[in-house]
Amino acid sequence: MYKKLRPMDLFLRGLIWLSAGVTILMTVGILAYILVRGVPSISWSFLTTAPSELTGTIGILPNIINTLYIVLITLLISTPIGIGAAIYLTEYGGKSKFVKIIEFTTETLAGIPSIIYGLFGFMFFVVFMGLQYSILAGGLTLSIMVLPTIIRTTQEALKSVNPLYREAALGIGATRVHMIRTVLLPSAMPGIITAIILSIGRIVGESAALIFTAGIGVKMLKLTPAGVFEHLETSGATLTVQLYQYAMRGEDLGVSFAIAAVLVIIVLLINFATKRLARRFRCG
Amino acid sequence: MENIMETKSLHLYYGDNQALKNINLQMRKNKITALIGPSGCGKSTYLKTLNRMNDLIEHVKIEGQVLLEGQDIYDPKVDVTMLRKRVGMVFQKPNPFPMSIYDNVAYGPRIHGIKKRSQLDELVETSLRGAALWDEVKDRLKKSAMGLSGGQQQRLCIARALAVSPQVLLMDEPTSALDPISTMKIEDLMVELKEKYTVAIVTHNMQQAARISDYTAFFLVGEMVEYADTEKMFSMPSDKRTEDYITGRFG
Amino acid sequence: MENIMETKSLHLYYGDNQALKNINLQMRKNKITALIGPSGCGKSTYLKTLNRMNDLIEHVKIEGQVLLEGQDIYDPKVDVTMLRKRVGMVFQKPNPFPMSIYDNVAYGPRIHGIKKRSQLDELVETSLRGAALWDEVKDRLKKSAMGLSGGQQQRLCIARALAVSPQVLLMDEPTSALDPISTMKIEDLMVELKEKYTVAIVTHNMQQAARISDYTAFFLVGEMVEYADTEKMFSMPSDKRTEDYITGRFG
Amino acid sequence: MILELPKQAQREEIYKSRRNKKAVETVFEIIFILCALVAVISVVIITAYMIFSGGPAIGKIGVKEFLFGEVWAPTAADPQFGILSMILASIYGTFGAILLGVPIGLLTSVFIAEIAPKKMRGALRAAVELLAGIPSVIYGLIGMIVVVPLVAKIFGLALGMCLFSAILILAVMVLPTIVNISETSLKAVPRELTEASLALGATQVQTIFKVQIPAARSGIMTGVVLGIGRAVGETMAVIMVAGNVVNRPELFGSVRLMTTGIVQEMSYSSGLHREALFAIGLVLFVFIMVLNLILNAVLKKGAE
Amino acid sequence: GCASKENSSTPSENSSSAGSSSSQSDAALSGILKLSGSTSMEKVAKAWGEAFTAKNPDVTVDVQLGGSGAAVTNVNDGVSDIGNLSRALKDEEKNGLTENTVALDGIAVAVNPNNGVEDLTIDQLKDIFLGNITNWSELGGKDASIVVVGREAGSGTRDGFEEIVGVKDAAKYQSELNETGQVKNLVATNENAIGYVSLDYVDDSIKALKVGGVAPSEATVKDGSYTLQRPFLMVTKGEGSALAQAFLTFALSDEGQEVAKSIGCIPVN
Ligand SMILES: Nc1ncnc2c1ncn2[C@@H]1O[C@H](COP(=O)(O)OP(=O)(O)OP(=O)(O)O)[C@@H](O)[C@H]1O
Ligand SMILES: Nc1ncnc2c1ncn2[C@@H]1O[C@H](COP(=O)(O)OP(=O)(O)OP(=O)(O)O)[C@@H](O)[C@H]1O
Ligand SMILES: [Mg+2]
Ligand SMILES: [Mg+2]
Ligand SMILES: O=P([O-])([O-])[O-]
Repeated sequence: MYKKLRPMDLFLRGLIWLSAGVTILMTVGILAYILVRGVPSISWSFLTTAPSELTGTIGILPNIINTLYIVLITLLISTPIGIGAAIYLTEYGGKSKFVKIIEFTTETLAGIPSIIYGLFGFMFFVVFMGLQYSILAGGLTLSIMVLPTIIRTTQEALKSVNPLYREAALGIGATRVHMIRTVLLPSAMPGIITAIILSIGRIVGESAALIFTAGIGVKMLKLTPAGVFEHLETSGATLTVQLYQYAMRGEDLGVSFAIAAVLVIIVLLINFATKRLARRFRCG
Repeated sequence: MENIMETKSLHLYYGDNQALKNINLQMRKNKITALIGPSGCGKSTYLKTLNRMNDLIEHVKIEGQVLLEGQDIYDPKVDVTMLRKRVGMVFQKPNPFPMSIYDNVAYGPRIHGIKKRSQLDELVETSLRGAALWDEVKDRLKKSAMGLSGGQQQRLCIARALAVSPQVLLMDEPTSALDPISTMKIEDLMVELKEKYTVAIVTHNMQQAARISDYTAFFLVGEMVEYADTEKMFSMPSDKRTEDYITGRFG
Repeated sequence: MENIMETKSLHLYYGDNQALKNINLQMRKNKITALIGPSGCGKSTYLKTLNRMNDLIEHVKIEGQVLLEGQDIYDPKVDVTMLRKRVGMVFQKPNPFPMSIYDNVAYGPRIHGIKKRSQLDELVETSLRGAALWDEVKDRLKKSAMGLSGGQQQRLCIARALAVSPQVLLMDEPTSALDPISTMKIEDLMVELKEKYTVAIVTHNMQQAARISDYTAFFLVGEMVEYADTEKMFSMPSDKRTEDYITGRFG
Repeated sequence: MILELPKQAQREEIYKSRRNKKAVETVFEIIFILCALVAVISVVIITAYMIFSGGPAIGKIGVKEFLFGEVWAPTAADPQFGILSMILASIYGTFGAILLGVPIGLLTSVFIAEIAPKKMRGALRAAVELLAGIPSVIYGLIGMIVVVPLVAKIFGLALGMCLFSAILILAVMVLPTIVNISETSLKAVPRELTEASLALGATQVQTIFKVQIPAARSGIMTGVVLGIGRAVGETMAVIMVAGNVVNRPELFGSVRLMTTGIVQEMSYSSGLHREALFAIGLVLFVFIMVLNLILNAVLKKGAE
Repeated sequence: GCASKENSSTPSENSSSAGSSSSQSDAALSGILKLSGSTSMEKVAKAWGEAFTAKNPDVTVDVQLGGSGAAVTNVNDGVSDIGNLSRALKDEEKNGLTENTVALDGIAVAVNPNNGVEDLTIDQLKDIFLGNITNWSELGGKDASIVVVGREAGSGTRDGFEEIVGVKDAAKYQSELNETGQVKNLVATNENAIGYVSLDYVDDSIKALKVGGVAPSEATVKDGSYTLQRPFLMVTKGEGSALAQAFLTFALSDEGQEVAKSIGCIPVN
């Protein structure tokens, strides 16, 4: 009954540790490399100016603004639609054929590579709708792209709302819409916010779909009422797209790494936020 | 004796599967009717047909009549939300909403159009008193209902149901999740409630049925085998199967 | 009478919560020992200490001794897998692996190094016969075990446990998920098994304990209140609490 | 105790249906349906666009010439549009990434789900999620600056931009998908199975490889299929490390995948050339759809 | 010359010739002007954009890339107002487009600064890009295989280079890149690479070879002795919008040409 050595066990255990080690070292390595090379190049003027050919300076403020713009447009469009669709799927659809079709198409949308969204967005929004390379075209394209994320995450959140709440509300005589508004959505809110944050992550990280739709402009936002809207019509590189531009040209790798560091920090924040929410979700 | 609810040759099918077979039952006003029977016999299903909670389930087919004070509740003209206001339900597992105690109780009245604060306050108090919970929670009405104990939550659910002043209160194993002390409190409560309400309760606990109910219906695989005065049912059941079940020979 | 397992002043804590208090119990060889008691009293916990399945749970602290044929199984030098081979376990819910019937039964022997086909074939057959399942499944050994009925699955789990030829077989409410006919088959089986094995069974069903066990231990909130010959326990329990429990006055 | 309830809350006729309440219900249901329809319409429009803008080109070029032609010379005087090399490069790249990523990913997920000390698991999961969240362009950047020169040095290549570099980058990128999904499905393996195995005297490692991984099979397959999807569709990271010349794929040669082929020439192409690029998109699209169907089949099988 | 910012400070005395609209309407100009196309022209286009916006604060000049081929497509599709080409229009492209030559440019043959080779003939270039010469030692360099990099198929630089060197559609590249800057980057970081970039991108990180003994510079491009050269074009659909016309007028004005020169381009005369 006493302990003995099992070589096969040890070997497999070793493989598992090795794989995990590779994954961890890689993650830490990538992170450290980017931060070490990037953070020193981040300066106040780097974050708060626009690049200029005339003076030869580089700044990423327009990219930050463009990123915010695209995040905002995308969410403004896709969040209400996504939540509405999720509500339909979980609360109204039942198991009908229509629901199956929608779920299948949502899966499909989720699986389409972003380059295809880029192609489609270019043909449909840029050329066909005449939006040209513009932040608006980029936002519209991404709205379709993040739709499945929002639908699915919201659906999960709605499904995980205690089914007893539904019965309880209906059992008292609440209408379905009332039940959704007063019980379902508040309970699902952390999940919905998670969906939104996940989408932000996706938008911030996107490049292929944006290069052909939102383009690579680096124009400063004009702080006039008209300018705020005009900005939608100009092309605009998000941070990620700009990173791609600089990296490919290799003119100043410090700039590429600085943007990469900014992006990594954003991703860290996003992950942190989702974690926090998920925790609240579980307790609530 | 007055009947408040009545089912006439009720058949219910989940898809192809018949869950209720020809149920004829008259529920007496201001009495407690207990539904007993082994698991899966259709007790919950029957209860749900009484306030149309089955409407939420797909592929349910219902035949026969369910009358509330003589009106057929499955009449297409019936407003389901009004029906459910009149026939309230308390579920097996306490299911308070994740909001404050006050809002839980006020939820129903608000739905049904009561907006005035003073009126709501009053309703919340009377309902909580009615559910024998007022003293325990009166100082924490604004606190989340999720912080209550299981027994308190269940009484809160009862208060919530009372707040819309139903005529009939359906309770599906309301004490199965509770400890003995909470159970006792809720049993006492039911007995009090019957002065103003009619109560139907599903229970697995024979002693409970015997203790609190006036009438008992025994269900078996979708059929109602016997329906009688509780005392009679437990002392001399007329059906062999009832006897077997009550004496614990199966189930 | 020979004791095969023995616990001496066993205390078990889940974190700060003491689940077992000073349990002293001698399990007789080739007998069936039943563990009864209300929910949460520590029956399952006790059973799991006997083959160290509690090791999987965090924050468990164990004091006292558990001896298997005189050896302390909590000795750090003990190889847990060998211990579990000697002290097998059958769980409340049938839990066959999602593989063929044959592979389920052959799982244990293969793990313990038996590779020869003929030997495995023989082991599978004897184990399935031992679990009174052979005739029902002999033509579908290669079919998935998931296609068996609940009762068959439970017997398969017993066969799977028998295939590693344990000395002691622990069963935690093995029939609670089963219909009466399957239950009867498994009860018969246990009685047969005790000729070759020592069996400990947790059950909620007093009748079952009375029917099949030789000795009965009654647990209450972590304590072993009474341990005696089954016949004696059910006819004249020496402790008031045992009597109350057996006669259904609480629980 | 007597309940005193306000008069307003007294009996009401159950027939008295409030019409506006019904109307509100209906209006909202319609709004929700419309929202749900957006997803369907998007897929329909995208599919239609892909087919209408890519289909004709395949017709003009000829299915065989297009899919199996090896010469891609879109702007030559006598243009040729054969994408076999790109298809093969995509397949090899994906296959390589899966070959590297799956074992490492699966074992890492085993580590996180079963082996790692409880306190470490949270950190590990966070690390993997971070890996999943890093924009692909950053992988491309790391690939360009670190991997490509390293590959060139180790294998003595003149130029490190090659299929192998692309595979390495893609493997890292599919890793989090595989780890996450495998870990979830490993955790979802019923505890009873694990207990059953341990109770029979199996060691933890035996239990992992003989019971838990097989039981989590369909989830792991899902991870692999999704990983394939990610690898096939990845563009920007690949374009930064693969060299992008249309060559018959060799491990250490410059290659152009389908995705990068589109990006490379999309913005300036016109006429048949542009249609041909859409046709590549269409091929990719069909590829993904087929994957999706496979995924659904896997999931359905898992559900049984 | 056009080689770098430092040595191109002589003020230009050229006057604009193509534009005709007057500058008094500048004050009224507003809106977004969209440019796209040549990556070689990115710097000059953006520089003009900045200078133009400085004069007309309500105008946004939005410069996209894509390569010279994209310029024609985008202008025809209405995606851009002005297309930038680093080559002449082909006959089939001329339909309905108005072209303006806004600057001249040399195509520099770029190698790594550590490369010992200084001078190549057009024939040697041809052999290199056709894959007939594959080792630097054949050209007097060290023994290392040549890494040939080029641009994608719609590039004006590639078009011009392949045309002049005579390797049209026959060049064998080891890497095809999308932008001038990418080629420069690769050559700057790979000791054995050879590629071609717009002259105004040449700086210390790469070395521009002499071609047939002539070093590329403003003077040699202007007098035609450096043969690897091409025009920078801006095209509009028809006449182009008023805004586009005003922009082109500005680009061709003395001020505009001065801007071009300041970032390393060769003004048109
Ligand atoms: N939503 C449903 N769809 C299909 N069949 C159902 C559904 N709900 C219940 N059933 C079936 O109808 C029968 C009666 O179920 P019901 O829930 O009424 O039993 P019950 O008497 O309440 O049992 P328990 O005591 O276990 O709660 C059972 O066979 C059950 O499987
Ligand atoms: N993993 C655990 N962590 C903490 N406490 C536990 C754990 N498992 C059981 N307990 C607690 O230990 C006590 C005994 O539990 P145990 O499962 O042994 O009861 P039982 O007699 O088997 O009850 P039942 O008849 O309901 O199965 C209970 O209070 C239970 O809540
Ligand atoms: Mg029930
Ligand atoms: Mg137990
Ligand atoms: O980008 P190009 O100037 O080479 O067309």
